[in-house]
Amino acid sequence: MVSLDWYVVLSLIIFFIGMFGFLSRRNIIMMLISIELMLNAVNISFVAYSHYIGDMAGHIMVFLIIAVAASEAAIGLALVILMVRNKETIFVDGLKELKW
Amino acid sequence: MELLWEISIIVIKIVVVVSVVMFHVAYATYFERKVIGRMQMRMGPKEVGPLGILQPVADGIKSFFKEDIIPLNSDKPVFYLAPVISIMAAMSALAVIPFFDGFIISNINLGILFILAMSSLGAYGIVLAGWASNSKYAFLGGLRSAAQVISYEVSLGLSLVGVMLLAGSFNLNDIVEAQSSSVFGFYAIPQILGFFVFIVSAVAETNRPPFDLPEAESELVAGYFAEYSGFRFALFMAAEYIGMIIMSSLAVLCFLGGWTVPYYVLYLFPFLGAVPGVVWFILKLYACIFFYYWIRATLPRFRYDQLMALGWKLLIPLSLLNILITGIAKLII
Amino acid sequence: MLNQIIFGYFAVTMISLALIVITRKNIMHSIVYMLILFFHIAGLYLFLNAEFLAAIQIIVYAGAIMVLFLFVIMLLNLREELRKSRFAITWPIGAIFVVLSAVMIIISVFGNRFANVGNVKISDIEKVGHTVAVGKLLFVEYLFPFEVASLILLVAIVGAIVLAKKEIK
Amino acid sequence: MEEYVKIVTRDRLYKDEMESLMTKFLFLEIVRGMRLTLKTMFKKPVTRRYPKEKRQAKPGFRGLHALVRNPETGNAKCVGCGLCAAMCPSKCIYIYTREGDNHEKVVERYEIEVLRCVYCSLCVEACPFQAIALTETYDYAAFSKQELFYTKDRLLKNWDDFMTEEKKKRYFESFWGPKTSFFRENESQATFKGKS
Repeated sequence: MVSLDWYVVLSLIIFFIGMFGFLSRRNIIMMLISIELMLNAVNISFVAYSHYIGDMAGHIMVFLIIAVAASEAAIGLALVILMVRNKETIFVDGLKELKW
Repeated sequence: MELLWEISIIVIKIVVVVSVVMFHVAYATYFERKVIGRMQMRMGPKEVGPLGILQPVADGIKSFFKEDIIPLNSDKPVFYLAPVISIMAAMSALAVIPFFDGFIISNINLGILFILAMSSLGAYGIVLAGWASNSKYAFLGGLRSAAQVISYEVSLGLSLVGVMLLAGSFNLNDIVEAQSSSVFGFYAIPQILGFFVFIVSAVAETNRPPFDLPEAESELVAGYFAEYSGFRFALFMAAEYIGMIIMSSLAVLCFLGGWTVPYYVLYLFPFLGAVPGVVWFILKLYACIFFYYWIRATLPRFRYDQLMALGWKLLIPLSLLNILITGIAKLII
Repeated sequence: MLNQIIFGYFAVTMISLALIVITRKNIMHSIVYMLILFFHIAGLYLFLNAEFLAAIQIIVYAGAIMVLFLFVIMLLNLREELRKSRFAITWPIGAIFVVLSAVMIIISVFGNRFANVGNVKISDIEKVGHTVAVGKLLFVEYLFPFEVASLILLVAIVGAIVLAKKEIK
Repeated sequence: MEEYVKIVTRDRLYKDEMESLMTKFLFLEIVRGMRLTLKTMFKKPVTRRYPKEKRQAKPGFRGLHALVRNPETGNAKCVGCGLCAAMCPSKCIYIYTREGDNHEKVVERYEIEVLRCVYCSLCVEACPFQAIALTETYDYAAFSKQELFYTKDRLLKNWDDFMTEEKKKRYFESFWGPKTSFFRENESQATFKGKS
């Protein structure tokens, strides 16, 4: 039997990999992908906790998180399109001005 | 020991299903060429073997021995991977289809969801092929396919919700059982709206004419597989035909009663009860596949904006209406 | 023993896939690896008796969200990322921040263990099927969050259209 | 004009609003199309399977060349006047003559390069002796250029092979006989008209 701690550690590692990706990549689509990675890591820990504690609430949370992730991806990609249309780059370095 | 026995049974089932389906894929091409030929007052394949019956074998041998050309500036790993993703997504959906009573590779509770998931993965093969070929035609084909699959998956899934509501299960076996004990014997009559939406979206989902915009011959050469040749091209073709078989069997299982015959037909013609279930299944399957060819021979290709408008403005509202009606009816009865 | 081997395979593969995903120069490759990662996550859900979530994971994440990413990348058709460096110059600061928050979260997660244990047994879920169990809970106890989630999706649809639509002249 | 426009507009297709609406909602147009394709499926195909069943050429078809064999002498009718070669627009006829023992003209070689021929049949019209003909044969594809270079013997053989009695008669009576009576009456004399 695998203990719960292993699942939590796995989820944490993936979460921090995603976080590092979000903080250090400059490509905005890669940053969005890193966010998806982080959300997935959280999902893993939710499902693992739910399984070990014996409470279905975690599964519901995963369900809602997936819905939020879908809307986040839609809005994020719409913003990417807007950014490419205005700045013609997908690198966050391009967004230097505070106002335009 | 018992585990070994179970595993060997599953392996035997997989071998049987894959070989039978590949045989049917090969002869689905022959059937298509014959049917469309006759509809256009031609003859179709006739030279290889008696009545051209060996044509699929000749095609297979030809595509197997053709040169495998890889474009110079293509993204090679993705280029190699794309047809494999395509065929894998198509083939793995076969695992949950019950061909007759009790014959199913894996009887999981999420049969319909699994098939929907796999059919949506098929888009990856197409999109990645279009992107990796580094060619304008292939690229446009991939782009169109991505948009088309995203749009039509919604209505495909929603059209099946009515069936799920009536049967109360995702399991395809249970759905067939529920149908045979329902009033009409199959769900195509109470779910006529859902059936219509399902047919249209299934044709669009498998990129078949009149929704074959990703591979429109007259505008995009061959669309996403313009740069593929030889065996990889054959893999794409096989994936398309397996997708057709999957969608047809989903229609048969969810709307046409699977391997069962409605009880009133059996009451009228009792001798039909002696016909084994797999024969009914294959007959219904081929009727569906024939329908694919029939509309291919009849209808011209849709324009791209018409396709999107049909998906979002007609099919999705219709399927939502179907869910509403089914839910209310279920509540009342 | 078999459980541990399966978990070990999943853990090692998922971590290496996650590392590969965030270090690829080409976004397309990174998305392909992300797809494989999603499959592994779905496998892990199956391992944890959550079939419905595994199916949703593949349908929504792999089938819709990642295809949307692919679609946008192809729509923009940008090839400039291949010439630029992978990470921002400030990546060590990010790494330090990650390490600090890792320490903080690990202390808080492993320091306070949960007290209340739920009463749902795996055998109960297996008896009715995971879909039915989730559905009953979702539409009875968590109906309000479910409705809020649908509202969020509606807002996202409207917002995405408003943002990405070209102005009509 | 007004009437024409009215005919091609859509509302003439349906009797009233109701029928138009029904057509739209029940996809009657698509159903109609589907019925048509299903009907044609059971009709006889119009395909001719070419190498197996050959189509009879229409009378007057201009096909492979042949040199007419004189039934009395068993030799070619050609006297080597060179009119056909002179008239040929693609210059694909080569004629070589020499003086015979009795100071007559002997056609030594008569060759047609079939690949260059445009099948205008000016040679047939020019010939005062009806010595050259275009048969109704059309399938004589070959693998080399050499095979399509017809010498005198082969052209005579074409005559024997492809021009049977009845065909020969019909051919010359109805179609390719020289139209002027002048040539028909003076078989013994060849005159070069030149290009006019």
